[in-house]
Amino acid sequence: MPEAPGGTLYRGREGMWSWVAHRVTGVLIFFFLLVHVLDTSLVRVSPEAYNVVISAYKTPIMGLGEAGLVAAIVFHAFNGVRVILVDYWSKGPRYHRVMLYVVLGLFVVTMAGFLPRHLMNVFGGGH
Amino acid sequence: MTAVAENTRADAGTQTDDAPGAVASFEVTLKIRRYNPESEHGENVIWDEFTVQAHGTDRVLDALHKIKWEQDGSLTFRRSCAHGICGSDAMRINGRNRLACKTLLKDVNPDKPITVEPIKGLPVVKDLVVDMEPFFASYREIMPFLITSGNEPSRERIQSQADRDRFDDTTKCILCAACTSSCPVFWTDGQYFGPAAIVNAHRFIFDSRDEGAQQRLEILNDKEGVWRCRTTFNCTEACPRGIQVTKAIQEVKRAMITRAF
Amino acid sequence: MQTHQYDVVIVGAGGAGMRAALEASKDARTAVISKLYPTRSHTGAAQGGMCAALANVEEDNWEWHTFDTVKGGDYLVDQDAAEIMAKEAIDAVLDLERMGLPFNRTPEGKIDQRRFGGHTRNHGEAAVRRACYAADRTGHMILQTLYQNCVKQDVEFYNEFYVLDLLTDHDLTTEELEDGAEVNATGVVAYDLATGEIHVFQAKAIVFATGGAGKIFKTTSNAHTLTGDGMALAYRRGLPLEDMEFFQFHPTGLAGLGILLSEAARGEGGILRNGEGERFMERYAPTIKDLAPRDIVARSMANEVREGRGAGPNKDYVLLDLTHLEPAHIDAKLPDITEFARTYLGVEPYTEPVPVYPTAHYAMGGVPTNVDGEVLRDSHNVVKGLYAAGEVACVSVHGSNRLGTNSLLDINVFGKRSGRSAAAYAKTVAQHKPLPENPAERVVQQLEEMRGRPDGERVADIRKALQETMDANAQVFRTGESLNTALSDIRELQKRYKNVSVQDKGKLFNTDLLEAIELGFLLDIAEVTVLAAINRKESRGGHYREDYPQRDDANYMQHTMAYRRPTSASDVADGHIEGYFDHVEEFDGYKVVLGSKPVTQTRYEPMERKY
Amino acid sequence: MTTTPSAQVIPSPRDPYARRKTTRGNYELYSWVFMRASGVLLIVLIFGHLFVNLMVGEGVHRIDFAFVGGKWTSPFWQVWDLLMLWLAMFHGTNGVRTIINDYASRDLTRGILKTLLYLAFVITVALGTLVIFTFEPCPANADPALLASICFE
Ligand SMILES: Cc1cc2nc3c(=O)[nH]c(=O)nc-3n(C[C@H](O)[C@H](O)[C@H](O)COP(=O)(O)OP(=O)(O)OC[C@H]3O[C@@H](n4cnc5c(N)ncnc54)[C@H](O)[C@@H]3O)c2cc1C
Ligand code: HEM
Ligand code: SF4
Ligand code: F3S
Ligand code: FES
Repeated sequence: MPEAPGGTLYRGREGMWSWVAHRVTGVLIFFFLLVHVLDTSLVRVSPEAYNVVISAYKTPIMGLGEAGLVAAIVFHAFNGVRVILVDYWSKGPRYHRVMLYVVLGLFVVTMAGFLPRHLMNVFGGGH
Repeated sequence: MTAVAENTRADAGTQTDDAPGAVASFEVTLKIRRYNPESEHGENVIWDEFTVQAHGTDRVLDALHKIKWEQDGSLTFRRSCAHGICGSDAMRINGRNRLACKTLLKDVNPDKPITVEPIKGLPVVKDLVVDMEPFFASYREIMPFLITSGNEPSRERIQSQADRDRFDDTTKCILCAACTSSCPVFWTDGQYFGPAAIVNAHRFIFDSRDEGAQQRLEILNDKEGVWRCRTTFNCTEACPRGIQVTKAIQEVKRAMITRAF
Repeated sequence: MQTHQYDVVIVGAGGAGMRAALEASKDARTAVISKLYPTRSHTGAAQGGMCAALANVEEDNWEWHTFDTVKGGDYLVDQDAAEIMAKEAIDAVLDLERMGLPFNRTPEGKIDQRRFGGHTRNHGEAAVRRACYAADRTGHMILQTLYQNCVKQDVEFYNEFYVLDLLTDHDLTTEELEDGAEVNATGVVAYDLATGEIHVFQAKAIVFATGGAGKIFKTTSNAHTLTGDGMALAYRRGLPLEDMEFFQFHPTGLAGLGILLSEAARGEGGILRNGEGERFMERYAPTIKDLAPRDIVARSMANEVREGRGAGPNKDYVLLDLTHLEPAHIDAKLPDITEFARTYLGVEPYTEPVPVYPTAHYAMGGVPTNVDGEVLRDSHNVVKGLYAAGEVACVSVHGSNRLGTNSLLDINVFGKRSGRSAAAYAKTVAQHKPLPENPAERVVQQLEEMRGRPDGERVADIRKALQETMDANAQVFRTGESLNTALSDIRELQKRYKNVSVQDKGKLFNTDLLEAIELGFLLDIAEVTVLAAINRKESRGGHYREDYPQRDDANYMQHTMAYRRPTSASDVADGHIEGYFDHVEEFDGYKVVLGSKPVTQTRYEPMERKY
Repeated sequence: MTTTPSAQVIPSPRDPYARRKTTRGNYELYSWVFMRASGVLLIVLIFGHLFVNLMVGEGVHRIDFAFVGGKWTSPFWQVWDLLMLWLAMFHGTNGVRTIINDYASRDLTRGILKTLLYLAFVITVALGTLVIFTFEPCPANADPALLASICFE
């Protein structure tokens, strides 16, 4: 089938953008998971090898990356619950927008609980 | 195909001057994505701008008419009823699918140029006109008609008010394709049945008089069926009839799950 | 050019066309040609309901329905046809229900019914609940249901094909035909909008169902595409048009816009008020007040405005008051029309009255047919193989004024009948009648001329001038003088039309070109409407002459039949046209001859029409 | 009067249209249900995992061989991580499969991408499972400083 000529970006609303975000975070997490399983597998090779790799996680840059990953997971997870409610709860579709704001609220709260502590761990003391 | 962005003639469109609640006339610019299949210069997709004089209750359709009738007769779009009931003129106005005849200019910020494009995901035929065949093909596939068995009753079939209400929302569909062509999943490869087909399946699946629900669920239990919906709600936002499209899709999904387990 | 052969070809995919198609395609090879996708047809805009004496909610019978129809049409109704319609109404509604139409229901689960203008019990005693409905989208549901069943039955459609000519084996404009001489319709010529190609359809039977012609007026409830194509095509080929002076103005169009607010609004309890807040219909129709037939209500409204009792800053409209109704009731019964008021006028009908003014709505006249849908070529001879149904046709069940809900009924009853007769007739014909030598010649020439003209008049200018003069001079109130003004304006415009040119010279999807063609239809229809109105020097139903305010049964209890003939066809007027009204208008190489046709009366004697 | 040219080839209007193929069956249904069911479980598993790994104690800095080793000596965490691995991989792979189906419209591209995806899935799941089960918390010749305390009990 021929493609229609492209035009401006479709101005979807909350529903569309939350889906875009869900998709992007899902893929991010997936690729991280692949890498994560590989690196964890190094425990099988030798403690040294594992510790070398894992220490990379402890650099500030990776620390920030890790924060991003957690953010992705937290959003994906909470929004996943929203999607499930849209699917199974008969009033879900009506409240999908409200639920997205709840998701974003919870996301902020969770990240607020996690980030300071994590960043302290990354940049602050330790090893 | 460069348009004249001049002021229109003085007598233009006295039509709604006397409409109650009319506000003063204003100038509005439309930026229209055009496609001319017969263009000689190979430049067959362009953006064109037109400025017209509009009045308080004028709709985007009125502006398009004014352009067609006073400036550029080759501007092509579909329309018929002009009040949101025939489903001819779904198009993308300022980035969102709407009916041109139901969108008041004053509601889409006429201070800035209003962009008008054809709906996405269906082949463009000319300017704002797209080929609707794929859309209607999906509609026809879901068996959009009452299926019954046994002898026809001599009088009407009895249906309680509650049973009638069960599917009322999805009977309102005017097959304008605003929903299907707003769906990000439909844009990808055009194979998805699309919300409009599901809405019309819903209308029969939940009609207490109908006996074809199983068949329709079977048809939509397809790789390209309901499961491709990712609840992005663009369809619901776009529906000019206010149908709770996503909700209808979810109800069909749930009916399928109940049936499978 | 492509040629197709079918047993039955149906032109138009509105309610009438698809109802006919469902019938015809059962036992004949059928094609439906429509300039719009079927679901875009204007039947979908109908709101209020479809009448049938089902007696589901209160006592009723088809005979009362017949009477109301006859009286509503100011006795110009052919009573045999009205009887058939009222009788078959019941099956028409039940057919639709069984096809799946989701009617509103009574608490017992039967089809619900509501009141509508002019429908009464026991010959006018009180309003009766006769209109079957699906909220205020009855037409939408009918159109969808019929289309759905066409999908089920695998009916063949040619969508976005404009029929631009009708082919017959005799030239009715010039040939002098004996009474009883056989004339056959042989096919139609269509233009495929998407490709610009010409298609000739050869058929044993043809059904015209192209709908109305509201676009001759400026303020109208009709779609942009309702340009009287079918009427104009038949008329140009020498067939008469019947009762064209009768055009219905619906009382409640959104002021300034013409978008319709169904009579159901009043059926559900809405009240009309003038600028002073008075319920003025109490003065004009004391028994049924706001539910009087449309012509009466429309005139009363126009009269209030004329006498300075209008509402609004310019006192140029009246108000439809729904504020005393429960919002929940409004939402359940009138969701769409209240939405129109909100969207287009920004008025909230729960709390504010809605500005309304009469809007051009329905053509009572059209292509004359008998009760089987066969098209007449004069007052009694039919054209074989040619049928018409719906708003394009004049059976005549609506006489001089159609009752609300009777049109949806008309399209179903007579759509079905003509579809059935067309198929039955096609089966009796062994061979297709030969087409003329060069069937598409006229159409091709017309299109090429129009497309080829480098510069000239603009379509929109002429159309606008036409609509404005029609609104100003041939609307609710007419006089000989205003009508003559309209006529000379139209003539002027017809001259300008000869020099009309289009900007789009392309082949593909050239709507510019088709709008120009449609304008030609509008001009012809407007002309014949005005001529017939000039000729009818009385007031009846939708046709109100201020210079002749009385009904004049002695002279005008007959249908007008208008024929267009070349000026050279000299003697047609005298000998061959029955009931010649002595009114020949010559213009630009043709003349319009006004003849007549007697009204069929069965049981109801004309009486004064009071409500 | 901006004109933005772009070439566009569009075939004749009203192409006779047909769905490429019908692919009915419950497969997509099950996968849809699975996405939701696994999603719910994953919340518990992943949040538990993250919490223990990143939040308790010194967070990420505490993670090393000894930490991991210490955890996997307990069957509870073995099962936990195994379940998490499998569910996340199934969930994620299935999700990416949907995305490939959406955007890769040519059959060949689709095929290649999906083969890669499934390959990645098999390798990752196999490897991860292997590691969890055959893990030796106290490798014999390792530097004792790196090992978990349990190795010395
Ligand atoms: C706003 C509104 C509300 C109404 N409400 C009611 C009501 O409540 N009750 C009631 O009884 N009546 C009502 N009516 C009247 C009634 O709806 C119409 O009279 C009726 O639907 C006409 O049906 P039709 O099939 O004759 O024509 P349409 O539905 O108008 O169909 C015409 C068809 O002909 C086709 N066509 C036209 N020209 C050509 C051509 N040249 N070539 C090929 N195809 C062509 C079109 O594509 C279309 O498919 C209402 C009308 C309006 C406008
Ligand atoms: C933490 C708990 C999680 C929950 C509650 C969750 C929930 C969901 C849900 C409900 C969907 C379906 C979305 C839809 O059909 O529209 C989904 C899709 C997806 N998930 Fe998760 N998920 C979680 C974790 C993960 C993880 C760990 C990964 C990566 C391995 C992942 C990757 C994906 C992907 C790639 C998709 C597809 C997205 C799409 O099709 O748009 N998810 N998730
Ligand atoms: S569901 Fe709504 S948007 Fe979709 S086709 Fe029907 S009316 Fe249009
Ligand atoms: S826009 Fe598409 S993804 Fe689903 S909710 Fe609507 S069908
Ligand atoms: S013109 Fe009919 S819906 Fe807009």
